[in-house]
Amino acid sequence: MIHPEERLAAALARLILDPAAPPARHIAVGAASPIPAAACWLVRKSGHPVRLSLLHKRSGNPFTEGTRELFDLTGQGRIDLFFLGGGQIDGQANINLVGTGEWPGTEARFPGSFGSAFMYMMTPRTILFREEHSPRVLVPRVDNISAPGLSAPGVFRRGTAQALVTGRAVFRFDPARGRFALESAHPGEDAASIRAATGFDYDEPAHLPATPDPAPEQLALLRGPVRDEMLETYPEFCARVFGAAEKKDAAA
Amino acid sequence: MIHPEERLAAALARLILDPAAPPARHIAVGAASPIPAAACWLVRKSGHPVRLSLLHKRSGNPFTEGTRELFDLTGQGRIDLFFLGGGQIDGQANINLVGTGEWPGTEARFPGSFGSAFMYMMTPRTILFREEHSPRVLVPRVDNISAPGLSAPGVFRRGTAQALVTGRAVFRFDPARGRFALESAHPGEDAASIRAATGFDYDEPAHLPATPDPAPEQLALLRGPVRDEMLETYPEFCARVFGAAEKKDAAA
Amino acid sequence: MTPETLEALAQRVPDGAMVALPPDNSLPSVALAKALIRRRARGLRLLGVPVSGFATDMLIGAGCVAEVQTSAVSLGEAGFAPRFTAALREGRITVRDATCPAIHTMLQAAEKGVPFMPLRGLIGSDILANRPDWRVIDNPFAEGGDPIVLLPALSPDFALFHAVMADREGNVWVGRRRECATIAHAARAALVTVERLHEGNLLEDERLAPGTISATYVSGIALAPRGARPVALLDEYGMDSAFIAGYARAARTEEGFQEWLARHVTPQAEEALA
Amino acid sequence: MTPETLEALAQRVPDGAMVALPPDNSLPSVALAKALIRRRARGLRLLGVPVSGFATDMLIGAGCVAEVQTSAVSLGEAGFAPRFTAALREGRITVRDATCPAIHTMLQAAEKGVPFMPLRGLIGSDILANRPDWRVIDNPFAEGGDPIVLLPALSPDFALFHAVMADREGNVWVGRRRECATIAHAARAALVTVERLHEGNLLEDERLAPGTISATYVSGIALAPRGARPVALLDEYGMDSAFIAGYARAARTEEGFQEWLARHVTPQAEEALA
Repeated sequence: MIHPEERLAAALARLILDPAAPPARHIAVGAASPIPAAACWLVRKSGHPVRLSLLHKRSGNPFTEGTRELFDLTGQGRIDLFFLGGGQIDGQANINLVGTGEWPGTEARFPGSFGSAFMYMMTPRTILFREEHSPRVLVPRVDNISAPGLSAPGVFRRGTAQALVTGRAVFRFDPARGRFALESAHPGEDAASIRAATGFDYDEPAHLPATPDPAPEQLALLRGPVRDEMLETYPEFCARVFGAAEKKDAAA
Repeated sequence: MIHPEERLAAALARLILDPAAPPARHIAVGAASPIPAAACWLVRKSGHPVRLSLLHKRSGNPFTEGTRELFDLTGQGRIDLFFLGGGQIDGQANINLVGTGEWPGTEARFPGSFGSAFMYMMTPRTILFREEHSPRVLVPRVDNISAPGLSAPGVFRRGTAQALVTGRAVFRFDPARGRFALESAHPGEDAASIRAATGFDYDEPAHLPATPDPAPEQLALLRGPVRDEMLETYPEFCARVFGAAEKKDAAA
Repeated sequence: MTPETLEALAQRVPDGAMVALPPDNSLPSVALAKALIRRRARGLRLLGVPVSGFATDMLIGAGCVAEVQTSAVSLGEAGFAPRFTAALREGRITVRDATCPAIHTMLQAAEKGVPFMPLRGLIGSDILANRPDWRVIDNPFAEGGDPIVLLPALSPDFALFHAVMADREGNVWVGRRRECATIAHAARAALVTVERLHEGNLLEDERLAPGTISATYVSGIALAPRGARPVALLDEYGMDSAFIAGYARAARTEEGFQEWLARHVTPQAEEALA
Repeated sequence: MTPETLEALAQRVPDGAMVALPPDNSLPSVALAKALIRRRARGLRLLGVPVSGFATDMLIGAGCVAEVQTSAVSLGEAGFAPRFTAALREGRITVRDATCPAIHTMLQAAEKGVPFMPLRGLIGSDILANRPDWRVIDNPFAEGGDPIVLLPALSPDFALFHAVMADREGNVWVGRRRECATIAHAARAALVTVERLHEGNLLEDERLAPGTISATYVSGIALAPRGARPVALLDEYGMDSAFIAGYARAARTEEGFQEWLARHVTPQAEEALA
């Protein structure tokens, strides 16, 4: 059985390795992001030489200037790819991590914007990732912009969203048109079900491919070496997705 | 016998403890400044609770952000007193550490300005210190300004020179008048000899006091505990001034 | 510097003070936050550096907080911060949203003693639109038409954090978590709880000095073994995820939170922890 | 990251490169400076962070240097830097004078990826008057009439320094001398000589991580035991004052310097040192 999380990790890994995109030599992964972290480890354990900076890894945390160092690295252009989510994501790739209703989230408050207002603009590539795929999350227009999908001419910006991966589908983002295009639907979904679950308008191919299954060797990597790397930071995720192997560190 | 360096250290210590001046809770001492360092240690070993940051102390160097930390502390207003010298010092308390002739010192080049252009303006008190007291050093107008003695109204500045101590005399600086006043002459000097050795104009009291000798207990401190603190950083100075005791660290 | 009691350290923070706290992965002093609750602190203005976690949610729930400036408030894997969310909904706290590098930058400006520092990004975000204290200028080093944000220096009244050790001089060792150094440098005073005391001067040990914050910045120290619990402290102890998950469940309601507080934030509970 | 030979590391620095060097109290790689002399590097633009010492004087004397940007050049207790002084007098080098915190600030701006940073002071100094690349603006956060200097970001092509140890990942340990970290962060590439290799990952040891510079910034490593000699390396070895005084005497004249060079900057002398 393939876990949905495993399929998502494999889909993200494919996007990371997209030869048409700017190179991903150094990828940073933010807090509470087990599936993007699994995707990055999958890329690395598949033999691709990529440097990973995992923000909430307790031992072997890569930074010695505190969390400032991630932002400094990104400011310099040394981080090639980052992942962002959103309580709301709209069709122009704006993300809202603050909340719905009036600022600062008077209807439903989300945790907050984290570093998104900076990272989204300073990273050559961003992959948007949100498991929940519903009209509540994927909206025509976000209530509040934590980080803009596009910037006005003249505003310093290194890149935009490359893609949006959800629990139902993969979209590509075209910054020139400011618009998403559906690329593939996960098993159990079709063009109509994706359309019904998506609050924003997007392009759609005449024939919609299915998001591929992870290859058997990818599954073996995810359930073995990738799991081992992630256990300390994401014990609950590892137990749920990769199965209940014994924990190496009961305290972690 | 009292060494001239011991007298200078005691004169500096008196200025540090001047009750009319802003408090000296934290004093920084720059590179290659053994006499100011001795003065600070003398103040501290006399029982005054002052924090000393000695820039070139190898072990127990107080900074963990590198040398940037001294300037950050000073920027915040946490350093109360600093010492500066000058290849040239003029009657308006401008200092020149760059060189004579055209910029950047085409006649005689000095080492350079170090942090003076910042420290002089950001420290509530500066004591100017230069052993050589001659018309060559104490000039009517410096050839090049490493750091200005006074600043135009509106320019952020925390303080100015408190005094100028040389191998012949002690001067006080009055920032309101932009002018030095002779305060005392070291033994062997008098009003006329100081006037002859000084290239800038200054005020002079009707009766010129002699710079006092260090008290016996000050000499005992200088030659004992002060010397012990300074040996690692200034081995040659300690041997020359305080006598040839055995070095604790032959390599230092 | 003589260590004080935890309660004495908490007494030093007056009502209404601006208090900077590191997040759950960076040495928060949960012990000192609890002592602030026990002393019934009021009107605190918390600053998350750059985000906020367990201690902030607990302080908000206990009614100690008037304002939070932060880039996010979260309990990590245990989900949203329930008392923060409730207080915001009920209008009991003011929230000033920022973004992580902006908080670091404002503190760096204070650390350096300059009135502002620039930061790229941010333009087009509603965070900037809701921060009248942030300014956009045209980059003076470009040919024109290059807008860039300037952020003002921010000096919290207090930096509170938990270090591994302190020496007799008042130097404290935080290891690689250097955001604590930045907060200590930028704040008017740093109050630090520590696991234990260290014999000898931390700054004179070349192996320990790089992770040490100089006593210059430290105004008070208290011993608080396990003082970061339930969050992790470097390689000293791990996060107690079950405890935080239990907190998150209890704090879903005001009543549940008050029961949790009565059980866990008492002098007796503190002794049991140590 | 596999260690290279010292000569291979020196080959990586092309003629004309801007090379940042820490001063004599902060881990200069004298070994690498000598290797640059042996490879007959030309036209280097040296940056003293924030001042310059023995290695800079030696490189200037050997004809490797076109320009020096620094806040001072000095041999400490051994006095003025003789080859620097001679080269300036004879017009063989361009000197761009700065002041210590300005150099730190320009590197910090590069480290942060911002185009400039402000700094107090400087106004009224001829240093500012001779730096057309520095700008004065009116502080946008004041009511007006508060001039403040903006300094542009400065990214050297290379940071060269000597660390205590490197691990197999390419992380290097510099202890408290964090200006080396700032230079490494700001530079396009850091080339580092080390006393020895360290088993295990420096970043995974909580005691060593705070003084470690991540391999992210390190482009090349070479083993060079005693590579800071004659200057000091933390608590590893002290400064050889007699050696520096001997250099200062010899380098008073061009002939004396050339003799000193022929004796001390040869592969044989390097082996004898190790």
